[in-house]
Amino acid sequence: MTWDLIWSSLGPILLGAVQATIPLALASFALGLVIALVIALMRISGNVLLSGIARFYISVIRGTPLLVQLFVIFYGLPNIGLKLEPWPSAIIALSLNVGGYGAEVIRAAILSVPKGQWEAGHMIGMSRAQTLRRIILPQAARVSLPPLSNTFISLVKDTSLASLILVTELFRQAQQIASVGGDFMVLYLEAAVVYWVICLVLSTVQSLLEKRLDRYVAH
Amino acid sequence: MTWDLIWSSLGPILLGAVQATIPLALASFALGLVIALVIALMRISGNVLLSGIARFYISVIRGTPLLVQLFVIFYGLPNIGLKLEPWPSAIIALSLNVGGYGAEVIRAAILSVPKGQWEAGHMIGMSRAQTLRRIILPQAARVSLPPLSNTFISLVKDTSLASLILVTELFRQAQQIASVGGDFMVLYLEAAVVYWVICLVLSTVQSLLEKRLDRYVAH
Amino acid sequence: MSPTSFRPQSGVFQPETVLRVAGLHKAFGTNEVLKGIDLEVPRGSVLALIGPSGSGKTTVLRSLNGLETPDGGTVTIGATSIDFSLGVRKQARAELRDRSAMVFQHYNLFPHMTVLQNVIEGPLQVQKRDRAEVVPEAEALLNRVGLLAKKDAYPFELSGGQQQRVGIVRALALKPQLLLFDEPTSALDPELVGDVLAVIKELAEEGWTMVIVTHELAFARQTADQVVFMDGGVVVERGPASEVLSNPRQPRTQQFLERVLHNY
Amino acid sequence: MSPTSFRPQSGVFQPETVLRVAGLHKAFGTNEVLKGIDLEVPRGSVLALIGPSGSGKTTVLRSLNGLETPDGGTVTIGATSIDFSLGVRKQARAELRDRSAMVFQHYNLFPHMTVLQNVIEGPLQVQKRDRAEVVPEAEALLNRVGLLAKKDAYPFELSGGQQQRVGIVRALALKPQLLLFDEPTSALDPELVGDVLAVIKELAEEGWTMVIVTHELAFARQTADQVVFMDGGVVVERGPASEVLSNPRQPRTQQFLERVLHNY
Amino acid sequence: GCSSSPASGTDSSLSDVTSKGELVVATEGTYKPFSYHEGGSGALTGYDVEIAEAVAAKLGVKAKFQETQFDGILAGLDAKRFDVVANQISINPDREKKYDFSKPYTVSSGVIVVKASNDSIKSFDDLKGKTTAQSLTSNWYKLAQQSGATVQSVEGWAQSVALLQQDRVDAVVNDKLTYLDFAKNTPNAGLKIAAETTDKSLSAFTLRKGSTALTEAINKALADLSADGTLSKISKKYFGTDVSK
Ligand SMILES: Nc1ncnc2c1ncn2[C@@H]1O[C@H](COP(=O)(O)OP(=O)(O)OP(=O)(O)O)[C@@H](O)[C@H]1O
Ligand SMILES: Nc1ncnc2c1ncn2[C@@H]1O[C@H](COP(=O)(O)OP(=O)(O)OP(=O)(O)O)[C@@H](O)[C@H]1O
Ligand SMILES: [Mg+2]
Ligand SMILES: [Mg+2]
Repeated sequence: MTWDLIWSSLGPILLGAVQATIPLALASFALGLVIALVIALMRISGNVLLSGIARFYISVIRGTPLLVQLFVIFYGLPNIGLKLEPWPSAIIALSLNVGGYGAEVIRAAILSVPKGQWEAGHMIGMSRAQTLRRIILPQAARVSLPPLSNTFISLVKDTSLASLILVTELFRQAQQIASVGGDFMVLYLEAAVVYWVICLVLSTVQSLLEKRLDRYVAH
Repeated sequence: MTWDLIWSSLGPILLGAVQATIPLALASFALGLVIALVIALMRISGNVLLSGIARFYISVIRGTPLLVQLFVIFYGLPNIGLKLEPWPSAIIALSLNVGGYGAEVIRAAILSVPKGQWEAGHMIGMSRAQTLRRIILPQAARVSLPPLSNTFISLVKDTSLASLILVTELFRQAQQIASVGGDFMVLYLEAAVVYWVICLVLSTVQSLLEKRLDRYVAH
Repeated sequence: MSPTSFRPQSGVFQPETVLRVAGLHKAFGTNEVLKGIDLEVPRGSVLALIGPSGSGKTTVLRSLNGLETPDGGTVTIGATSIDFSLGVRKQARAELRDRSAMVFQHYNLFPHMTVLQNVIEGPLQVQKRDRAEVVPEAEALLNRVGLLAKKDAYPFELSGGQQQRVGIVRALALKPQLLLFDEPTSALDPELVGDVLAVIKELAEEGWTMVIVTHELAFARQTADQVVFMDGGVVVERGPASEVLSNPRQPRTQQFLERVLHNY
Repeated sequence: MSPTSFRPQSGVFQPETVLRVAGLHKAFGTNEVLKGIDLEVPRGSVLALIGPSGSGKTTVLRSLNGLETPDGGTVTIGATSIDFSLGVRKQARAELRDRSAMVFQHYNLFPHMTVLQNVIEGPLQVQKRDRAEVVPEAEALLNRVGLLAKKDAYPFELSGGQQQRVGIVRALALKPQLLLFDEPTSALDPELVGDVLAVIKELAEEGWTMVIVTHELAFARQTADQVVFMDGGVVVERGPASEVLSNPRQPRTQQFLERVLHNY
Repeated sequence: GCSSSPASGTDSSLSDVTSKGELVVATEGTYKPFSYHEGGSGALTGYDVEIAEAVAAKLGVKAKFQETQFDGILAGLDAKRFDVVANQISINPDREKKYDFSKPYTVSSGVIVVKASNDSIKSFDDLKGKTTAQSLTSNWYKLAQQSGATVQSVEGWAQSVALLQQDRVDAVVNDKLTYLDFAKNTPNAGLKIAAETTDKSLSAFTLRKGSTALTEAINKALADLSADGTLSKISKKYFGTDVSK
């Protein structure tokens, strides 16, 4: 009977993964990386105001529960006239979140590139922006890959919170099926296995990428 | 009226923080660090079996939702005759979680200590264990401080899941109050501010600690 | 290949003095590191800058290359002159930088680029020159230092001596009026030093104008026209290489030379 | 302070030869790095090991100190002898390690300990000696190299030359029968080299038995009794220092010496 | 899982409760007016809570309440962490396969709640093509779905209201009692009842399969409480009418 349940629920759960969890994670991560880069650059810019804003942003994002961030964006913003649909709300909240965590990762990676690389860039006549783009960031990319892939793995699991704002993803599917008959233990375990498989795939991709980028730091 | 609500609910929310959130986080973190250290050492030990177990542990912990882990420990284990009280269950689940994330941090920190330090330890006649304890770990401590403090900050917010297994912490208090008047937006924001303040305090402690430990890596 | 590509750039305006430094001052916080440095390097001549650690040699070079902003004094390279006491426009510093090129102690090659990419990055991306012209030039220069076969290798695949020769080629490819070397061999294994010094010596013979910070006194004696000994942020002694190195007049110079030569 | 503390440890069993190496082999994977090395160092004598980069010098030293496990050959230090072809017990390697002490190229001081703590860590934690005895001894040694005033400083507060002198004291405090130096000055600024070499030279004069890997040929000529030139994992030439360094018989030795001396 | 299968051998469900002197009752604690905290942070109270207390008293034991979310409530029952659930659990055939139910203590109907300005929904048939919000606990899920609505699960009533007020869903299908309580406390919410079900929903104490003795004892207690007017009194306190039958 339990096996029947697992089998019959696998379809909806995988559907939730494919239709919501994975696209939500991918979209939020892509957008989040852009935010993270911008915030990281603001943070290391000499400008007191910009770096102050970046610090505040990072502190708020990391210091408050994602659940509340989702709630504020979805249920709170309409009070000031900004009504976003569930998917945009989820992507915004999740990517702001990735932006906060990722900014610190990227900042640390940029700072880990030896100062001599900046100087060599300037020496051949590059501006600060040019050196950053062509010399520093490619090297920082390799350094930040492992922590960023951790951020991504967390993100995959965090997408489950999007169910609170009406996105029916993997975990919500499991919950709905479970609430009918009360088989929460079975369905949560099943959902956990699906998350685990997704994360295993991600880890494998990470290792492959790391190997490809390895020349960037081998010196 | 909203201010009245905020004011009157602040007491219970802070009580939840002081009676549950903070002690839960502290206990789980302390225990989690021990687990993390053991797993990290297993992972870098030459032993294929030990490092295999460690890898599997880390993969499962990081690849599955904490909610499910809590669920399994509290609601699942009684099915095989192991019935734990809410607090022990919460501390076990959370510290296993810290153990998984922390293990990778500690492992990276150990590996970041220059190989020459191991050799200098051996040169003065120390065994592997002695070198690890007296030479490597003190230096790894400084390196792992920032990522571990991130783990701790995440942990503080993750304690909110303990409400699922009957621990009335900060967030649960906010939920209870919100359920009466329906003001969940206000109360969630209030809870978020409390989390944020806790995290700010933690970050400050981290900076102070970093300064104290800085001589360990300045060379 | 044509040896032309190895020759210094010839501009329209050719003063006899390529580099002139006057009254250069620089402090880091309260630490006054340069206390008025004067230098003059004629076209095609080599100046060796020697002195104890912390005496300010690197700071001088970095100031010439616009990596450091002095608090006062003037630097003239070719047609560009900057008076740092007037407050410096970014533009002026960039111009200074364009006229000189530096070879670093730790090579500082770009680890994510091949040898060839390292060399052509500046000419292509900064000087916006034509790829069809830049690549053959770069290959010719690499060939000249014996590294054409390594053009598609990454820096980590090279020995230190090879990396430093790439560093030199990267600087040459910019066709600067002035070449700066900051202890170019001190990070190398002793047997690899020779190859790099030989390349530098050849450059000197071909007429490049150079300032070299070095502890290789035998090399300085052979290659440099002029030796300047700095200590504590001032020039203590200067003169023809053979004179300063063989018959130093100042006691500080004598003491320094003795220590570096480890006379047991 | 008593100069005694600076003297080598005298055991009960005192053979004339402190170190004997016979047929030492070591491969990393398929890369055969040592192809049968024989060495013999009498008590109180100094052997200088020279050779090009990658020739296996460091691997020899590390094998003597138990940091590397050779595939074959025997190493005898004082009363301890290990035949590596028999497969090595951890115990035997630890014994070997206890009889020698090494000074590293990059010092490898413990950055989280003060100078004094660095020196007494081995005697206290490993040799389980009495603190009341160890500390004065350590202080005497530090005084000897001119660093007693720095005993409470952390390594990062010291110059490279000072750090390396602490590295030497750390090794001496272990009272080993054999001192090993792996290019002890090659990471130092040229003017700081002298101080460190002077300390090593004094140790030689006081009768310590030492093996020194170095590129400082002038120093080797003055200090070493015996010079061994290695290349490609074999001993190419050996003999009295002045002979090998001044009149090398093997072409490979001649070539190497030429390169290191950069004869322009 | 297997934990739901009836315990083989003797049924100790009642004797366990009497011997430890307490009836462990699981409830959400955030479900007004059935199970909530007085004033938000005061003592646990509510319709279900008081009835559970009365039943426990009849059994001669104390009621000990454990609060958690709906998923934890049922999983905890499986894990023998609770003896009984008092949280307006509606009886349905799926749940009856897995759990034992007492006699119902709440008889209520479902209502469609819409914004006061909404005139397009007047019956369940009108839900076709509309979006409704629905909490996981409730039994109206199927009804709305069968009427052709897209059903969104939400965590509780408060969010359902927010979704309605923000025009994010067209209707909420919920227990009538919940709505009435809400309307009493929040008269200006701008919501109204658009339709009511003809079917009644029956809520009861939920027990592990095989807790026959305890179920019977609770049934007897409920019958006694009904007879002596206690149920009716509690019901009137919360709803103004008797919803216990
Ligand atoms: N960025 C900086 N901030 C603060 N002080 C600096 C900085 N760069 C150099 N200094 C100080 O300036 C002084 C001169 O340094 P500089 O590197 O020019 O000496 P140097 O002659 O090149 O020495 P070395 O032979 O060790 O390279 C030193 O005391 C150094 O500590
Ligand atoms: N741990 C290791 N794994 C693999 N190969 C190694 C290892 N250590 C040394 N080798 C190789 O062994 C050879 C000898 O190295 P070794 O360090 O002994 O040379 P060396 O004479 O000390 O050179 P140098 O003057 O550069 O210090 C080199 O080819 C080196 O790449
Ligand atoms: Mg310098
Ligand atoms: Mg070596």
